[in-house]
Amino acid sequence: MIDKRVASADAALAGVTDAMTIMIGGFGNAGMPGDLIDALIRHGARDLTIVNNNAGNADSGLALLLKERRVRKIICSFPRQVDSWHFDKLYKEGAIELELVPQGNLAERIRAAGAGIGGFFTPTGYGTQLAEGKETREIDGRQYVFERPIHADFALIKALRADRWGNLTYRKTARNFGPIMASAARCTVAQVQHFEPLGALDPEAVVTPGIFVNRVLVVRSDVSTPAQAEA
Amino acid sequence: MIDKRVASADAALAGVTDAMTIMIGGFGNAGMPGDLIDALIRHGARDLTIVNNNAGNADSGLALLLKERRVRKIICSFPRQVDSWHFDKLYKEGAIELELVPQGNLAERIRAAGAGIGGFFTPTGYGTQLAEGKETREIDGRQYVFERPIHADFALIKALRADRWGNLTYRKTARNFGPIMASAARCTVAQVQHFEPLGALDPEAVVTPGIFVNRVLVVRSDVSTPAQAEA
Amino acid sequence: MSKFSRDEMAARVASDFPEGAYVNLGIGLPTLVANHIPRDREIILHTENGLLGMGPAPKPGQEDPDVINAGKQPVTALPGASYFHHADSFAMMRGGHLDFCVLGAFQVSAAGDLANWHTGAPGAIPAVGGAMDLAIGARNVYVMMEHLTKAGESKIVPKCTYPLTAVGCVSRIFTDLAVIDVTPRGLVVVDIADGLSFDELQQLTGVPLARAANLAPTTP
Amino acid sequence: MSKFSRDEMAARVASDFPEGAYVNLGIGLPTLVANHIPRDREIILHTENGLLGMGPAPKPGQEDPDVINAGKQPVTALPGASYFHHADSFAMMRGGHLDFCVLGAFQVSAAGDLANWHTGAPGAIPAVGGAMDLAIGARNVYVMMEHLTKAGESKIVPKCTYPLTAVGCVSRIFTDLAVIDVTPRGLVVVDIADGLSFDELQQLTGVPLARAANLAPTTP
Repeated sequence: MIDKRVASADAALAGVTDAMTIMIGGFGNAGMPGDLIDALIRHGARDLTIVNNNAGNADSGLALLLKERRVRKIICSFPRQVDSWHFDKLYKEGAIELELVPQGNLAERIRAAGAGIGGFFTPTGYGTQLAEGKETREIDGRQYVFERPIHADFALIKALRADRWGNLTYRKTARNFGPIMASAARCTVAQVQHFEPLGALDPEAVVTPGIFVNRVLVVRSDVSTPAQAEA
Repeated sequence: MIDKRVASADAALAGVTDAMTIMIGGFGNAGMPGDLIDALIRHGARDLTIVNNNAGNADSGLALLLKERRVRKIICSFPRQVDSWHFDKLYKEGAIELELVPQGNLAERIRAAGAGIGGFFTPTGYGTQLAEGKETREIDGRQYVFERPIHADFALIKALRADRWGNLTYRKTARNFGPIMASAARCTVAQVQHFEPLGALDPEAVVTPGIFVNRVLVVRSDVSTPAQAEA
Repeated sequence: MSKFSRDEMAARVASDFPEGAYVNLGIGLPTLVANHIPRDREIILHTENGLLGMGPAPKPGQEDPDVINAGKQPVTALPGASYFHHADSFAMMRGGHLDFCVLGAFQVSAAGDLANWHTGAPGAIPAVGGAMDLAIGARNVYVMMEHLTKAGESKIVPKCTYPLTAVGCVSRIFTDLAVIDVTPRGLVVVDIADGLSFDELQQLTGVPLARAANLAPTTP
Repeated sequence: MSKFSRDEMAARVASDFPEGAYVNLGIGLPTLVANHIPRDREIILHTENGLLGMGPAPKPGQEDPDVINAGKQPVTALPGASYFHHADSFAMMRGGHLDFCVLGAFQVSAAGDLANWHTGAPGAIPAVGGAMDLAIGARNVYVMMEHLTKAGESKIVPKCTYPLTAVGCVSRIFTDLAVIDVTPRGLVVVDIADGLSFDELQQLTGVPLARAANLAPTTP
């Protein structure tokens, strides 16, 4: 019987090795898979390439992974925040590589990887620093930039509910990068708050079909989403 | 107050003119917007380019539009069926142009139009007749074909429920091309079975946000989906 | 001369939105616009982190950490709202489905080029977020900004000296001194602060301006 | 010599699927495979018109016109199923997320080229559907077909003469006479019908074959 649950956050990361590309879901704290990031810090893998919208906040999660100097390169749209001091320090030291990608191109490149698209022409970024050195093309009178897919070895995401096939639903704007990252990685691990019997999720409302999910970690006491805020 | 409902199928097609490109949802009969197609037949527009997965079945809907010789060109993946006799006849007479597109490229080209993508490289069709004359490119050791978006003037689709903002949910595999066609047309008209008060649709389960829908036609007695089959 | 206040600028922007418009309000000054949408008009707000039908800030104590806007501030969802993932959200933007976006700016050029994401200062950490996607995506790109820098220089310039966000994307500029359309024939002033003359405005602005036909005569 | 029956072919295909495999069964002969999935294994079936977790045909009278497969036949949805739109469904295929697809064929070449969509006959109306997407998308592309045409010619050919569906995509061929792997070193026979010798199989096949190390010795 298929059951994608894993026993622990550490077991969820089996197979992670140095120098891998790892996608981490979330937009700020919404949708950030805190337990899986903590496990990644414990795991010890280094020389990682991380794909996330941001570059860590304050002194937890992704920011700590950066602080531990385990990240060689970060691919993101918005690293600079009031509380991104760990990234800021590494960046100013030249101790981390930054690939800055407009947020929509970041999302579309991740989606392209999951959808088997070899590359695409986007109008976003044309004529800007972020398109320097990239192929451009005029199509029907509009200028576009060629962008490539971003594949990952692992995707670590957070969802609200899962069943044993790995079908997922999300919670409000915490959905953000989860569904597309799930499709773009060789191994996708979802941290969820609720585990449901097979058939309990409405097939019309499943957001990420289980085909995109390899492992499910059930984390009932998720502090980042207070119980009273659940819907 | 926003209310995207229209009073009749004929009103739903206001603005349709000759020589337009019109997307019609459905995979066979599932998701086919029968009332809107009938209105298009009554409307009289001709020289149309139709985008649909098929090329009409038996003696109703799209098949009748073809029979009336109102379609100059059809863009589809699977025209030949046991009951596609109206298309077959026109095709053999040379009275209709066929652009045959692999089904996944058809879907992705429609999605690209809705997403503002200028074109993309797909592995599907490489090395086949259907890629003849098209640009190809090797990317990371794999061969791809360049495909362009398909935009439409109108999209006629069928959904299950709508609210006055035009938010839509679909019914089972009748979802098929509806959501992507809704995004790819200048004017999208959805034929639905149920009209719901604003807020009645679960925001987590809305499949097509109202931003993609211009007009809603409520058709309560939809014979193609018997009441006992509703979920 | 009486400059437009920030609230007056926001109200002027909001008055441009027709009933049923889909609008994205950028971070900073543009968020003020939400407070000025006419009560008799239904305007649907988009936030690029995956929500259409965004409502106002929640009451204190009612914040939900999973309902935030692009600035990561707590917001609410109205009846009729929908949630979607990032690729779908940016497809809405890039695909031209938003009627308006309102953005802040460092500079706008006479051709409508926008610079609003990066000062380009040595050592500054760049961050772009969704600015470039909004700038190329919305049908009407509105800019809200002070007319002049703190040093008194025009932020409307012949050519942007800051790094570009997008080329030729701005349709209308709302400043504390004027409302200016970007047109194929150049910049056209459609409104002007009370007590400021067209000539005075022109003197403060680094680019030639034209008068709109319906521009009210102002005190000299 | 006792040829593999259609059910035997289907059972042989199904026995290759490990627990938890995601599988798409093409129109025609491959649909038989669904009847032969071992009861102790959970296999999840995909149909490209937007359903993952497809179940068997409904009982007569229970058909739902909105629950159909790619061949437009009525099917059912199992507990755990999900529905999605066409772009998402073909992203699953193109993106390499399906473990197996099983397709019929007119011809397969020694290099694994597949021809299964069009005879190319003058006047024939072409129709491709999802065949090309399945052929390039699944991690393992299985072909089920008769070994020979009605005229007795090998359907395994040096080079396809029918229009191609995809280049070098086939991983394993199941015929009524043998099971053959497509490998970088050529075609390798892994199973053979009872009473048919390897040499006889080779004589019937238009392409050089090799024996797999574990190929059971057969009666001469």
